[in-house]
Amino acid sequence: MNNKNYMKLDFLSKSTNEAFARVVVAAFASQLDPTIEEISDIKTAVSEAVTNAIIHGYEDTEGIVTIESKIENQEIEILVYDKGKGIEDLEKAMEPFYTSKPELERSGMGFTVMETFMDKLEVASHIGEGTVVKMRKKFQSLSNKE
Amino acid sequence: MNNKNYMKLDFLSKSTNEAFARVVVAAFASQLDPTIEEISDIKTAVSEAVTNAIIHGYEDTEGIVTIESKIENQEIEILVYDKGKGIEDLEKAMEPFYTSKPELERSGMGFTVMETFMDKLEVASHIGEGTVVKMRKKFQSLSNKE
Amino acid sequence: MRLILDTIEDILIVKFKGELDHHSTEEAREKIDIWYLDEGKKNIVFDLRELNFMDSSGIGLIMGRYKMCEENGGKVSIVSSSSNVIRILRMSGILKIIELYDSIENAINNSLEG
Amino acid sequence: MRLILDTIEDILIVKFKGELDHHSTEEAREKIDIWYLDEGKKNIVFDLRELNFMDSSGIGLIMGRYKMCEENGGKVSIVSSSSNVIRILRMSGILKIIELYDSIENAINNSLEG
Ligand SMILES: Nc1ncnc2c1ncn2[C@@H]1O[C@H](COP(=O)(O)OP(=O)(O)O)[C@@H](O)[C@H]1O
Ligand SMILES: Nc1ncnc2c1ncn2[C@@H]1O[C@H](COP(=O)(O)OP(=O)(O)O)[C@@H](O)[C@H]1O
Repeated sequence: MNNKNYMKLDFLSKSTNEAFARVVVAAFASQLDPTIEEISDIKTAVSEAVTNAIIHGYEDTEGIVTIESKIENQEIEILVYDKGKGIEDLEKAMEPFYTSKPELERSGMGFTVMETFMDKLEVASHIGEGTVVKMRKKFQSLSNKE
Repeated sequence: MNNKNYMKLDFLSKSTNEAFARVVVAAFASQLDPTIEEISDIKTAVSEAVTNAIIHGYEDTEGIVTIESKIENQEIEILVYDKGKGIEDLEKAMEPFYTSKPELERSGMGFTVMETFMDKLEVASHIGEGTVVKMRKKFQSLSNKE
Repeated sequence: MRLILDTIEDILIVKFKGELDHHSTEEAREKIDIWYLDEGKKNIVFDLRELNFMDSSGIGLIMGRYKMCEENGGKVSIVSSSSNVIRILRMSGILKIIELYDSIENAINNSLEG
Repeated sequence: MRLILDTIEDILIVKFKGELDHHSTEEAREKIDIWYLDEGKKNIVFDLRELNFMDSSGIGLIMGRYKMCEENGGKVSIVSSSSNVIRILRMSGILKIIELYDSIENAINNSLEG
């Protein structure tokens, strides 16, 4: 079966769109016949990346957040990117509990959640240009059923 | 309340994405707090436009279908477009029961459904360049509740 | 969409659950026709009570089966009580040639008599 | 997300239904703090039994309330039995300082004794 698929979604950096982004990615991933836990993992990771784009990338100003996703065989690749302020020290940013916005009660757990819930996480960022988060996850469900 | 919002979705012209497109537009429109009937109208109209892009625009070859949507106040605008073969005689195409693909058991009712279920429908098309369907609908729900 | 096929005497009962769009009509069409022809049935009852979405592709599917039944001297009936589904059926003019029932028993009894 | 606030003696019970993300924590934070301070409460019980989604924004919200309660000599407890929610709570290390209960009664009784 050729189940290759592709989608790209742009939306405004409004916090109401965090829930919208989760629904879209969950609906797109549903063609892989995922378990409830796999869908929940993906929704959580996307929620973290999109929230970061909105509050850190654009710092609550208006910008466009983009989600690009590819499905091939049993694997999903998800890119979340913004054209916001970018990350100065990526290594520090990815440390558990590090946050540049403690005043907003951020936990500093965003990247750790993405890393734990997905199989692979890659982040690239340039000051003043924006940030790209690339995640991959292989779904076990279908192969288990076979 | 400023409820302005915007999204743009690209996806492959595969028939499995018809259901995906409906979920995305319904999730985006849900911030207008629509009635079940309003959501059903929008899902049906989007389903018609996306199906047309896939079977008539791209004739089952691979292409990208785009949905662009804006929300402002109580109104939603939805554009569905393809870069497919285009429509030669738009007036004829929009007549009820006219279909160029009777062999696929098309009913020729697609444009009529879009027109009936939405408040406004505009179609533009150029041979070899593609087709744009622009639809609008005003939601009654919130104003009724006030 | 889920398709459930059943037969009673010379009637093929076609039940759809979920969403009937272009993608799912493509899947359903062949299965329906194989059952109808292989089992030598005459009439078709479409049970749309558990359908929560249908667009004009569903109209095309029903019209196609209507023509097939007509050639066999049979008839098609529809069972539905969902206002969304009925709205699009009515719009298409299909209810001028196909009887709509709100109970499956009535549809079956009427097909048996016909 | 729906937020339901209730009090029993010196406990503020904060119940979330639906999805708790950055958007909904922003809405909830202020309401929780106003109730806590205006009603002069000491302890907080987070009832997460009907929460079907939570990301790290929820962790930030709970940690913030933990600090507020600590300053008042009160404590925070969590009630949840959803494996998804518990997984993220555990990952964050928050369960080393905040007690997790699987029933609201146990959480309340323990807060009353404390
Ligand atoms: N898209 C982004 N644009 C700019 N900075 C970011 C972005 N994503 C993350 N960061 C930086 O990395 C830090 C750590 O991110 P994260 O682990 O998600 O924790 P949190 O969001 O709780 O701060 C953030 O505090 C911020 O400084
Ligand atoms: N996106 C499109 N690209 C090319 N042709 C189209 C497109 N949409 C509609 N058409 C043409 O218009 C006709 C009528 O469309 P419609 O009313 O939706 O009926 P149906 O899809 O059942 O044929 C189609 O048969 C086709 O010839």
